[in-house]
Amino acid sequence: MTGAQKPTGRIPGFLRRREWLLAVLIVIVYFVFNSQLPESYTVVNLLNQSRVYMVDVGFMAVGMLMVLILGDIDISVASIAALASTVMAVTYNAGQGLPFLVSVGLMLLVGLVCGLINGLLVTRFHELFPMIITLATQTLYRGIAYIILKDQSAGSFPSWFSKDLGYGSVRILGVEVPLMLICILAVFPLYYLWIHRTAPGRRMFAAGTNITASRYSGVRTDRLKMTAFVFNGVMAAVAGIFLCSRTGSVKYTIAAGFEMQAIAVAILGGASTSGGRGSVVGLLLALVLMTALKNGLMLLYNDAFILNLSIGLMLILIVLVPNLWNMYRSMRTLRRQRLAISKS
Amino acid sequence: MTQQAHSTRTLGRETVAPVLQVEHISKLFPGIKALDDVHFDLRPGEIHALVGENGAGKSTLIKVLTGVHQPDGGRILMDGKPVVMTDPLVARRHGIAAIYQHLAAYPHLSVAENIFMCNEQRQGKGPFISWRTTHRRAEELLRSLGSTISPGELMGALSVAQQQIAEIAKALSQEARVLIMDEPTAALSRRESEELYNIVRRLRDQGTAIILISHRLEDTFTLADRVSVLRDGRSIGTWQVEEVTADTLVSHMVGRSIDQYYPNKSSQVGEELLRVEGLSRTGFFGDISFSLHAGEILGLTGLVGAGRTEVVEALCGVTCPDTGQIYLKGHPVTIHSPHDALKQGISLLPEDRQKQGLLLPWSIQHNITLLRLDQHLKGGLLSYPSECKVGEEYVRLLSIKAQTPQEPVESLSGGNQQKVVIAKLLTADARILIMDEPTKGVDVGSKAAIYQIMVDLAAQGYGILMVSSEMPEVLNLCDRALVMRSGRISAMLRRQEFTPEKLLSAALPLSAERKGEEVLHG
Amino acid sequence: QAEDAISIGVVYKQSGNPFFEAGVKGFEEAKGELGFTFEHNGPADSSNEGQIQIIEGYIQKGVDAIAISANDAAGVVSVLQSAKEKGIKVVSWDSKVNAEGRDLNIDPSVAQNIGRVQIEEIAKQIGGEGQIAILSAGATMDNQNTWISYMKEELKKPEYAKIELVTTVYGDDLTDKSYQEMQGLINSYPDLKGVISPTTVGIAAAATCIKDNGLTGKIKLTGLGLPSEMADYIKDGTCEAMFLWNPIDLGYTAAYASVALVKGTITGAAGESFEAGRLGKKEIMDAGDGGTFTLVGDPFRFTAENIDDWKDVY
Amino acid sequence: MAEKKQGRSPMVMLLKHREIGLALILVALFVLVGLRNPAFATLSNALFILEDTSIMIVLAIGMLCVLLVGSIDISISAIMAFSAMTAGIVMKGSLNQASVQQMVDGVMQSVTVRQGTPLIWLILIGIGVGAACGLVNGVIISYGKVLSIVATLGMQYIIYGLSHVISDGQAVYRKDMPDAFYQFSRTSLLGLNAKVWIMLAVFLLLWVLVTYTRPGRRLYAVGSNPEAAQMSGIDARRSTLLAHVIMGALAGLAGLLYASRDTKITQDMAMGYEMYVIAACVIGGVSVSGGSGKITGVVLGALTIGVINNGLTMMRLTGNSEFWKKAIQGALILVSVIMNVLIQRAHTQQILRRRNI
Ligand SMILES: Nc1ncnc2c1ncn2[C@@H]1O[C@H](COP(=O)(O)OP(=O)(O)OP(=O)(O)O)[C@@H](O)[C@H]1O
Ligand SMILES: Nc1ncnc2c1ncn2[C@@H]1O[C@H](COP(=O)(O)OP(=O)(O)OP(=O)(O)O)[C@@H](O)[C@H]1O
Ligand SMILES: [Mg+2]
Ligand SMILES: [Mg+2]
Repeated sequence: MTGAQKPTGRIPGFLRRREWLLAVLIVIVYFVFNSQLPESYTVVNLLNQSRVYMVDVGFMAVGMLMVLILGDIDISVASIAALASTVMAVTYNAGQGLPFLVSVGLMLLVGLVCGLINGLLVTRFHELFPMIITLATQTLYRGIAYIILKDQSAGSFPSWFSKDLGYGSVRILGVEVPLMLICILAVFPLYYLWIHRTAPGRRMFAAGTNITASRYSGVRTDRLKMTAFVFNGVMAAVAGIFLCSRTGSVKYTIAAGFEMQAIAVAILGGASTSGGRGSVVGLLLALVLMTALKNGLMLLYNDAFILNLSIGLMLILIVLVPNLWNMYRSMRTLRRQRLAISKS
Repeated sequence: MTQQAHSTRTLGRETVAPVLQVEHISKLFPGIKALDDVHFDLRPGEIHALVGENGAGKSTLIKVLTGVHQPDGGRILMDGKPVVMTDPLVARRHGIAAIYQHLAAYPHLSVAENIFMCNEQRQGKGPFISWRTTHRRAEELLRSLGSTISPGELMGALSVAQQQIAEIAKALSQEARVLIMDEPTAALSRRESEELYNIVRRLRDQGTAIILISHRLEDTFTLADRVSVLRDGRSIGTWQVEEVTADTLVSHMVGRSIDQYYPNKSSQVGEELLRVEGLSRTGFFGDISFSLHAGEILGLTGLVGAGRTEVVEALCGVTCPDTGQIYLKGHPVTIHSPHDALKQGISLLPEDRQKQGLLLPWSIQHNITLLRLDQHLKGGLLSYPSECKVGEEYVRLLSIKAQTPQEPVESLSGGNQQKVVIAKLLTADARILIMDEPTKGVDVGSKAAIYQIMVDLAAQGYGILMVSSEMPEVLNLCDRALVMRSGRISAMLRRQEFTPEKLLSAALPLSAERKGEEVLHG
Repeated sequence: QAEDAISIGVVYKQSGNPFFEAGVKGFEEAKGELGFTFEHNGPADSSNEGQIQIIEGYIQKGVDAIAISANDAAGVVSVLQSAKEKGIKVVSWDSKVNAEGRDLNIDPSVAQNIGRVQIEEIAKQIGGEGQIAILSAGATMDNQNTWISYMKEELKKPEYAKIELVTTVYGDDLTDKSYQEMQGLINSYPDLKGVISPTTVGIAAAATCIKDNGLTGKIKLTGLGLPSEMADYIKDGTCEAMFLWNPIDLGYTAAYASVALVKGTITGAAGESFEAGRLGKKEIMDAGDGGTFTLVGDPFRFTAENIDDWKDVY
Repeated sequence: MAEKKQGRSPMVMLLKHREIGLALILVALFVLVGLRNPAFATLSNALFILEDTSIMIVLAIGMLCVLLVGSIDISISAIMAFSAMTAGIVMKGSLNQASVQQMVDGVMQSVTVRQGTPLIWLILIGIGVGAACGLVNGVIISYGKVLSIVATLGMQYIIYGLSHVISDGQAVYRKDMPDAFYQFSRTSLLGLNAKVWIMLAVFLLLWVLVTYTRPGRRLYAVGSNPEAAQMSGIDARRSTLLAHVIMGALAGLAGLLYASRDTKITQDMAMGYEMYVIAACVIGGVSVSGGSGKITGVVLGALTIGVINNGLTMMRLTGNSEFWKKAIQGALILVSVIMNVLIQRAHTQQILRRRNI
């Protein structure tokens, strides 16, 4: 649908990049809610709430970003998280089974294997779209979790896991920062370097932009896809770890619907479902924005549907408004040039 | 416009009013003036060639004429009356049909439907499309072009050249008063070109006015009545074809003269680099055997759809051959992917630059460096300055017409895009270069530059396999030429045996050989 | 603490579910009598994670008590424990939270009774013999499974020897899936006499399906249903009688219990009791799972005679 | 190569039209489940499946249009809920938001008398609201140049939110529905249910549209190569808009059928349905990147999903465990799409071999 004449005129100044736009929005959202709720909506409270909104969906979005950059999509992540969590809970079996860390290792392995299966299907059947493949594996993986766990919930994790990791925090400069938040923040610098500064990262963007041309240029596209799907599976399992530590128990329905949240965050952060675009910094900022917005709405309106409605609006507007602005700009530039011609 | 443009040849056409006139046309793209006060006129029953360097603005002018782009100044007149081409359908209603430089095909639809898209064959006056009529008329059109393509075939299943033929059929189907062809022969071999020439001449004699854009000077000289030159978006002049020679035309286009078009190839043919034995792939080609030596330029020619592209793609690991063996310097190798091929020292310049060669939204320099990112690592991380340096270097070396190397390639003209692909290929540092139609859509000046590069590389001991449909290219550049006919090698000729007739007769299908001979001499 | 300064955060399974809208009416009623403030919310997708978000929001706001109908009895324990550490009282109502996460559970009715009355009803309707089936909600729902196990228990009694429970199917509390399952039952068991559906979504779908197949009166139906949804089917005889406790009373009791806990009149230990307004005194008993509970009342039987009184209430 | 017309052997026919392959998969599924449970492979059950699937077929046909232009719509379940809810509010005669109430009062007065609202009004309202939602989707996607997944994901949240706002969380039940609306999905004609007739009408209409009319063929053109479409003067934006409006209108219609069948309208009705519809299209051979897909394929794809769902219901009744169902469903969808690919590949191979090179 992108016409042949792509306007190259852009938003002026610092709002041009999605990252800056997000940063400005975060500040606006913060001050708006803070003025409404000066007591409960504070930086300290927000930091604390980041556990709820930023960590598990965040890890999924980290994995999803890579898949999106490659121009694919994976809607089975939440099911992978569920299956991995199930396997962990069942093998640990409230302390009766394997040692806890072994179970967690197994969990990561399950994430890896699920990702591998997705990757294999996607690379072996180029005719099929990842969306449809992962739609099927989504049902399949969660179905397996259902077979294993049936109607039970499993849990009773060691207390360091559900108390210290799930709800614990570290004092940094006099502020309580949740342990989980530190974990996910630690991932971002490395991820930034990988995606934006290394050769494989560059090739991922290439493959997402034009897979045929990239292949002709010696990019091993199948291998990249494989990497992305496996990484995504492992990240889903990691998200599962943090989610389990918060809920303290696992049911087969755990994390249902998280895939769409992860996709939404990645898109908000500048990724595109058509591939070749995405930003790690943008992703981080989008996570922060989501946290600030969702928490504020939750406190102010306390209504699930209003919350979703606002997220939906935000998602569309953040893409739509710059587009409209661009169109307006390039129209105006051309009109000015035309005017100059007709005068001369 | 020079006054002499209006002086005329004997037919008395000067009294004929032009069908189409373009006055003071300007077109801006953000940051660039693609057309600047251009004048142009077209009379009924003439073939008017439009020539110029890559990026001169030819395609842009065409798009302005057909309403794809809106001009920023000036006006268009048809039959002396000003018209506004608000969109391509308006242009079509005025009787203008066009074949664009970059394929405008619908790969998922049948050939017949492609031909009649927006010109649907309906049942009587009703709103419903009649598929029977559509297919029948498509078949007639294709046969008149000497093509055997079945109208029911999916467009996407055809090769680039076959699609080009379908595009031509599409333009012809509109029975337009003005027919515009932007590089119609770029992907065609001699034989298809001849068929096209015949049809174009017939249309001209029926009174159709034709604009022809081609980087093959021979097209201009064999077909055109008049020729107009564009340079940097400005009209340079219009001449009767008899009034100009190739050299003067080139100097009008480039602004300087080019003394040597085909460089002298003096390098010695050395050791064997590549040998192929019994390569075949079901349905595409069979039993292909040949060898390529250091310092050699080996031509691979044949008719459209003969399978040349398929062969080179199999060599480069894009597709997998079913049987056969490839030897590099005598050692058997297996190549599963283009990555393997590059590792083994084989690099490919693909046929379709837009789909296979370029990342259109990316900058020139990032396109060029993609092949060898490892050369731009500093401490494991990519170094931007290093990429810039290489970008600038190649923009200069190949005189790519761009403001900066950071410009996205999608805003470059067709020929300049081709140069970016070539630049990328040159970074590969592979001993074996396979080039599929390397000069497709490239202007004369740059063509000469590309030939020079090829010859220089050969002199440095590279082996070059060049797929080409342009006879002169093969005749003047190659040490040896392979000719393919429906998936098999039909002849291997040495330089001293080269004649156009031999090449053509090896390429033509056995039954059609006689007919082809007539075309050539008729 | 003054009653008008007490704030309660109400959490239910799903936003927009009429059953819980009715429950909220109970809180409204109690609020009118006691003067506390409350907020209510449930996730859009009936998920455990959504409930956690809501609870975290309440903790952040500093409510005094949380009254929750949990989607996953174990899944909210951790977060509720962290709430309790901050001095927030936790009452679970309708669907319990595991003992470690709550101070008190408000049970609509004794599970055993819920199971028993439905078997008694269906036995009466089909004349004491023939095939019956159960159309449940999710196979994972604690309360559903408890009731079903008590039903099976009940069926072992000699007076039900001629009744055969052929299968239990699950409609996941989705109307169309429940409908398909019901259609499957009809197609697969031509001799089916009766269906029990202990879920409001399931029983409505089953009624629709039975009526669509023209089997009204041929396949008997009972279970737990909302009067507003089932009024027409009860009147036309598709479902002669069904049961449900009163969600308004449930919310009402939960509100009184929360306030009592916050004020410290009770601690939630077995043997204590509190006043629950118009419902009188409520005893706190040991629930056998390590926690305590109190009962609201037995399920109410809705028939063609009384349905008009209730169909506009909830 | 063209010396001989392609032979018309049954094998070639089969491979040429992938729908036939799909039909075979369908029959195989039918027989397999039928062996386990004879009650499955009966005419009445087949009719039930057809009836039960017809809503999905209506949606899948709409989705075909959207996928053809290279777009996608994952807000359809929200549109279904919203348009049904709007119609429901008209039936009930009560809008729960006082502010909106005043705005709509005028309209309501003309169409509402509780049980008295004529069915045709309700249908028009449902389809109209659906089409309006589709229009908004289409405008955002084609004129705002927002990727369709992003736009419709956002719209999904928004529209569900709106149906919450207008209903204030209250559901609409049988007691609020006029009898005509209740009968809307239940009447039979010539032994076929009204839903099936409506589905057949939609099928016929859209079949003519996409095979025999210019706006219909342009959907293919735009999806196949948007740049080329623009160059030949097709307004890609208008085609995209058309596809989304069709999708919206059909989702509105489907929402009403769904509501009438379930005799209940909730704000979150049909959540998650869109994925099955997309799966039905893909199984039916529609390309998610646009430009290719046949309406017959889509119908068969939806039927395949219907048979899988119904088959699983019937399978379990003869002893399978409930817990296996979900996994089997996922696996079967996977197997169906992969089978389709393999058949397609075999077809290509066959054609290549016939070239004799
Ligand atoms: N859509 C566009 N946006 C921006 N610049 C453009 C666009 N299309 C063309 N240009 C620029 O306009 C100039 C003229 O391009 P045009 O395609 O008309 O050249 P051309 O004469 O057809 O060249 P060639 O022989 O290589 O096809 C070039 O400098 C090109 O970069
Ligand atoms: N015998 C045949 N029958 C039908 N189609 C054929 C046949 N041979 C080749 N083709 C088609 O032509 C294409 C092979 O042509 P290919 O592009 O390899 O040839 P080429 O000599 O490079 O021609 P071009 O000049 O078109 O690039 C294939 O994609 C195939 O679809
Ligand atoms: Mg051009
Ligand atoms: Mg070729």
